[in-house]
Amino acid sequence: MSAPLIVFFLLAALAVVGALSLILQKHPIHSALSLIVVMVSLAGLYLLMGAEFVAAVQIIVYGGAIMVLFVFVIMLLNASAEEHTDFSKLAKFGGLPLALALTGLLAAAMIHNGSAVPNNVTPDALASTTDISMSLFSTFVYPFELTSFLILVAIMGALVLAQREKKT
Amino acid sequence: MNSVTTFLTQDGGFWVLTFGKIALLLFIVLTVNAYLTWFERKVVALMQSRVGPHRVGPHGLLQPAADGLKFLFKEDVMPGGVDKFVYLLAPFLALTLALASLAVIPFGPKPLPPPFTFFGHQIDLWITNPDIGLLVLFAITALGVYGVALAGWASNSKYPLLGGLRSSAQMVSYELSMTMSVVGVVLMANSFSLTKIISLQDSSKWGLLSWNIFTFHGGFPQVVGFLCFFISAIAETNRVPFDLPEAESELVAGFHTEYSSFKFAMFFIAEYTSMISVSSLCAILFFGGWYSPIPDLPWLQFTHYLPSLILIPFGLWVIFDGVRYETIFGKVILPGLGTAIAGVGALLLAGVWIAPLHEVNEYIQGPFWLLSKIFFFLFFYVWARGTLPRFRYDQLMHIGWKLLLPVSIANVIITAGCVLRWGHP
Amino acid sequence: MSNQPILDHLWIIPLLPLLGAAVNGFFGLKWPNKIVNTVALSSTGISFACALEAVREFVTYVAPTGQIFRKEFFDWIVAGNFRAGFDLQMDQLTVVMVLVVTGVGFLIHIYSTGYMAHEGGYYRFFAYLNLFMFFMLILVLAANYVLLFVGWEGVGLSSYLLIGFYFLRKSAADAGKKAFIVNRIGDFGFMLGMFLLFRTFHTLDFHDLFDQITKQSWPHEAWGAFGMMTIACLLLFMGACGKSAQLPLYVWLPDAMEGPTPVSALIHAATMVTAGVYVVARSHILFEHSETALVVVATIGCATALFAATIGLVQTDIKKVLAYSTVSQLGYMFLACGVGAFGAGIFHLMTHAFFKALLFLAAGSVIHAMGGEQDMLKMGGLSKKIKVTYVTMLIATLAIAGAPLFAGFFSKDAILFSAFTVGGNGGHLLYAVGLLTALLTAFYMFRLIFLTFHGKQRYDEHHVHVHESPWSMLGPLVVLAILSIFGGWFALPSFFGGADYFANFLLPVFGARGEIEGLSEAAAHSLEITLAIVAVASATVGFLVAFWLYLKQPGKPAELAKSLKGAYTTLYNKYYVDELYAAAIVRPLVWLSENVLWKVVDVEAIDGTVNGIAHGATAVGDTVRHTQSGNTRSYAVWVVVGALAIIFIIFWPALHAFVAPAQAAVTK
Amino acid sequence: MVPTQYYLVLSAILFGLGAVAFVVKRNIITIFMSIELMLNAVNLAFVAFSQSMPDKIGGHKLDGQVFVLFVIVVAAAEAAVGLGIIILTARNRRSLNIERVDLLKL
Repeated sequence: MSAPLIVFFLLAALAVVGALSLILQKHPIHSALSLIVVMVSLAGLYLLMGAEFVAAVQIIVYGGAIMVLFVFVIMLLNASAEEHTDFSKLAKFGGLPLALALTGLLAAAMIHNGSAVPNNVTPDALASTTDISMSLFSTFVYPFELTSFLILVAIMGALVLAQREKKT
Repeated sequence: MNSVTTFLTQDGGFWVLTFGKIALLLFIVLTVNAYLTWFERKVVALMQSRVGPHRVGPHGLLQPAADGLKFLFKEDVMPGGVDKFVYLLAPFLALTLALASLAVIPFGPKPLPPPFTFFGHQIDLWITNPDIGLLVLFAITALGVYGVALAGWASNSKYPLLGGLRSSAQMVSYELSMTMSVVGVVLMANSFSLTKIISLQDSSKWGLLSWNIFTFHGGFPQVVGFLCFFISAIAETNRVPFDLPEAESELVAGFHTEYSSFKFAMFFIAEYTSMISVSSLCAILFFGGWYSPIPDLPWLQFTHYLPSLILIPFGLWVIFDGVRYETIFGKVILPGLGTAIAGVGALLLAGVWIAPLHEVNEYIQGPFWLLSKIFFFLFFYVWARGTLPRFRYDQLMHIGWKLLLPVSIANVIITAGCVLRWGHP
Repeated sequence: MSNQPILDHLWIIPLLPLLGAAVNGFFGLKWPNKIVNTVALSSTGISFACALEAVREFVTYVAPTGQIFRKEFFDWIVAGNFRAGFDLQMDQLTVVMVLVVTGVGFLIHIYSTGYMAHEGGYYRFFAYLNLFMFFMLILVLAANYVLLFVGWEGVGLSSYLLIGFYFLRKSAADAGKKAFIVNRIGDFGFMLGMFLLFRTFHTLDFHDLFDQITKQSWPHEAWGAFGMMTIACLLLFMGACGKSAQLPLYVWLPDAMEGPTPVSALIHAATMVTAGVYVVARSHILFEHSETALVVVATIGCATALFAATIGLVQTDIKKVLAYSTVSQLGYMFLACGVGAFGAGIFHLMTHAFFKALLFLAAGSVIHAMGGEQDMLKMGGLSKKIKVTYVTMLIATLAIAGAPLFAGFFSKDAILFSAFTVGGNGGHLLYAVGLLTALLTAFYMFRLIFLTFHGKQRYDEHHVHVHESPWSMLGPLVVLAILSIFGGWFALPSFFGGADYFANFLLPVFGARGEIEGLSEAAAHSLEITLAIVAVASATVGFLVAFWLYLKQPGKPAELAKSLKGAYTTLYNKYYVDELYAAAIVRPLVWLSENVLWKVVDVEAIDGTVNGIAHGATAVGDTVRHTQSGNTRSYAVWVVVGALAIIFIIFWPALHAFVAPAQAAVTK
Repeated sequence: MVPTQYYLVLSAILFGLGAVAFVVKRNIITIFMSIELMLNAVNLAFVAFSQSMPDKIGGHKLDGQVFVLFVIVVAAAEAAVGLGIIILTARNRRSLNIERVDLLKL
């Protein structure tokens, strides 16, 4: 059991635990915190794989922006622990087993077929930020521009949604 | 092999060394924090023509210690109906992240010279130096929001909640302009590695003209970038004039209203630590890090003895100031301390004739300059606090979104153009 | 190829009018007449100029090589080995047609600006007119039958639109429908003809098709008196009959006079109706290879000529007269084609385009002067009032009547000559009928002139104050008048034993006509002259009769009508053809569609099916609706189910292989 | 060093847990978070693949990581709009329970 493997299992366990507690926690804030844990451990995994840039971005954007937004909204709405309703029979009886089946199925498929994926030729070498930016601005420049446009639209949409309707 | 796996393949010696370094740094930083409070109070007092702390110890030098003790022994009140876990988590988060940001800051160029090694590991003047140091810093800063926000929420009280809301909004918005404003530097250095960024500002030929803030070499002077960065950094650290999260007049004490004793102290330390890291970041990114402002020309060699020229008079002053006291301070401690300081200065000065001492003197140049720059910016912080009034919240948001962000983006564009034209070889 | 810019971009010529149509049609509504004029006129005028330039280039660079210009611009339909491209071609025949279409079209556009000035739907009119130009040009420029058919249908459409221009008037709308339907019958035949050709020769491209035929490399079933070839030709000719108003499909043309007069001039006299002749001439190679077809064409043409002429004798509506004369002139052209004198046919087509357009425009001017009055019996003595119109119309009449040295004279003479020289009793019979028709033509045309312009005026001064038309209308009249005088002089030299320029010009297309058997060159020449004299004589007779009847004894015609009432009424009611058709075809169709198609097929079958489906859908929806609980979580579950299904499908074999060892372990 | 397969399995599990949360949770915000969780799982798979796929010149095929960046950006935009919507819903319906927001039917 080599050191990276140990670290992997630690982080993986952390992530899974975080995901579980996201489900099990009753209060949205706790769920948010556990999700942050998942994200941070994923960032750790990226580092372990050598995707340093992605790891940093994961923390900065997901951890530092998106989840902050979530926490912010939770605070703003002063959300309390969720009430336990079951209006939908289907969701009550079918939901959990089906979703678990999905999980199992996916995992099984991955376990069985995952070995088919080639392990990398240069063992966990660094994915240099330069190369990423190169392909981002050459091969994927149009998607990149599109995403910028998407963000613009999203900002405007958020503004429109968030403003209180005029009292006139 | 990427950085993580390199870490993992290190032997025990490395770990011991690293943890040793961490402990040392922690000790230093905490002490500095403590005396930063003293310094701040003194300076502000000076500006407001007061005396400031002067009871506890000479010039109130023991005041920090007293405060520390007070924090320790105060009753630890936990308000009712709070979310315990989060309530406890918040200060830890804040402090941890603040301290963690120091881990990637390089304090000197060269590792300790050969005799000083640790089980064959050379001893660098930094804890770690990843290629994406800057990104790591920003990542940590980004997470720093949670400390404040969660504290505000967990206190289950309206003032903290409002404070938390404000500060999280403020931090998130200023993080943007902060990040944008350093992109110029990154472009010029073509790297996220702090050491790389510093080493490209080598001032041995042109002096301070080769610092990022002034240089035209392979880029564009980052004056605008620096201003944006510093302003948003102040806002990011919730300091005056952007200290709305803890605006006494409106929110009592903001997000840490409900925190008492040591948990409060944690926030306090976190704030001052982040001040330090921000100041060192300013020094590193824009002011040539550990490079002296003076070109390294033969007839300017004497500037290498600046440290001793500062230390000796300071030591003498301590002695003469100390002997005034009737207490044990006057008798023993202060004179001794002064002699020690002066002696160190003298030894360094002796390097002119004694080779090894000269080596030492050369070696401390880097740290000396870096630390003095950091000190300058810390002083700037205090200065700002002493002079500026607090912004209104809407003004704050306007500055962040409508002034700093566009300006820093413009800076990025211009710098990118210059780099493209005269870019790095 | 840089020395023939327009020819390389032949598409410009049809495209311009289309642009004009689009612009006017889409934006014209709000625009003042001036702008609409500018657009319409400039588009047509420029395209006319382009046509001239193209013709110049063609004559200078292409014609000498004996080739035809042909260019494929883009593929339109490509299916298997069938290709119908947007291919345009230009040969001598096209040259004539293009010049006639654009030239006359341009003149009539100018005329219309004056004539339609006070009508509503001004922009609409010009949009339609330009649209027509576009399709007509496509028709004459097309290099294969399919594209030609596009133009063919297109002109039909625009003619329908223009006939029904005053769609508020029921008669106009009906006339439009009638024209459309009758044309459809013809087009049906035309399409069948195309399909037959394609089935037989596996191509509809003029060049390839005619190539095969001239090389005699065609399948055996095409041979014979009633082989593929003949049938195909007859079917094509059926289309031609529809378009060019020949027996028995001529009925729509007279009614088409409901449209504005410029339309009658452009579409129903000069250009569109001659499309049939053009098609026959274009596919002359087919016809030349099938005697039967030729005979049919000749007979029908001849019959139509006489038939329409007789009807024209007694009509009183000025435009109706012209319409019937158009029909009969078209008959002439087909007669020419039928006797294999395609050149002559096209020649007559051209001259006819000139003077018939002139006649219509002049008539229009008259109507304009009379303030919308069309009945000749309510006119008379106008010659003083509207001189220019009178003179031009007189010229046109002379031309059509075949007065010597006028355009019509040469063409008609050429046709009669070739009809005569085709030999055999058939030939002489055709000739005789043609001659008679010429006489009748002269008669009714002069009848028209006298009734309209001479004698004492039979209208009320106080209601209608006659006035000459504006120059925007008279200008075209004059130009056309000049053309109808000199337009025929291409053939002048041949009349004096020289070379027939026109025939020679068309020679590469139609090839030399076979030597007339048993006749030397000189003999043929003298014969031609004699025939010409005879023709002129007959025309003179017609003129004199008209003169005597309508100027000397104005009372006579009425008595005559009384004396031979049967004949008169028959003619006046156009042989009751419309009534016949109505009884024989229209009513049964209506009955069928009402009682069978509508009440049974439509209501029972189709509606039943549709409603049934609708009811079914409703029923299903009612049951399924309950899954739409509006509860997002249940939707989420549905999503999960979908994901499960997909993964199952994708990874099934993998899963199987995955669970197999586990089962083995369990069983062990 | 860690086989790629492990990462894939982990991402599968995380994705599945995200789906579970999506179905089980009733608080709109939490459901939204579970979506983010699924996105993260996918990102993990992306990075794992990109780090294990060799390209022509010995390095990695970085497309996967670029995709991750895109996913993150889209997630950010989505969060901005989605949370706006959530705020509105909470304002109008006085509840964050998704089962009380059931206008999504005939």
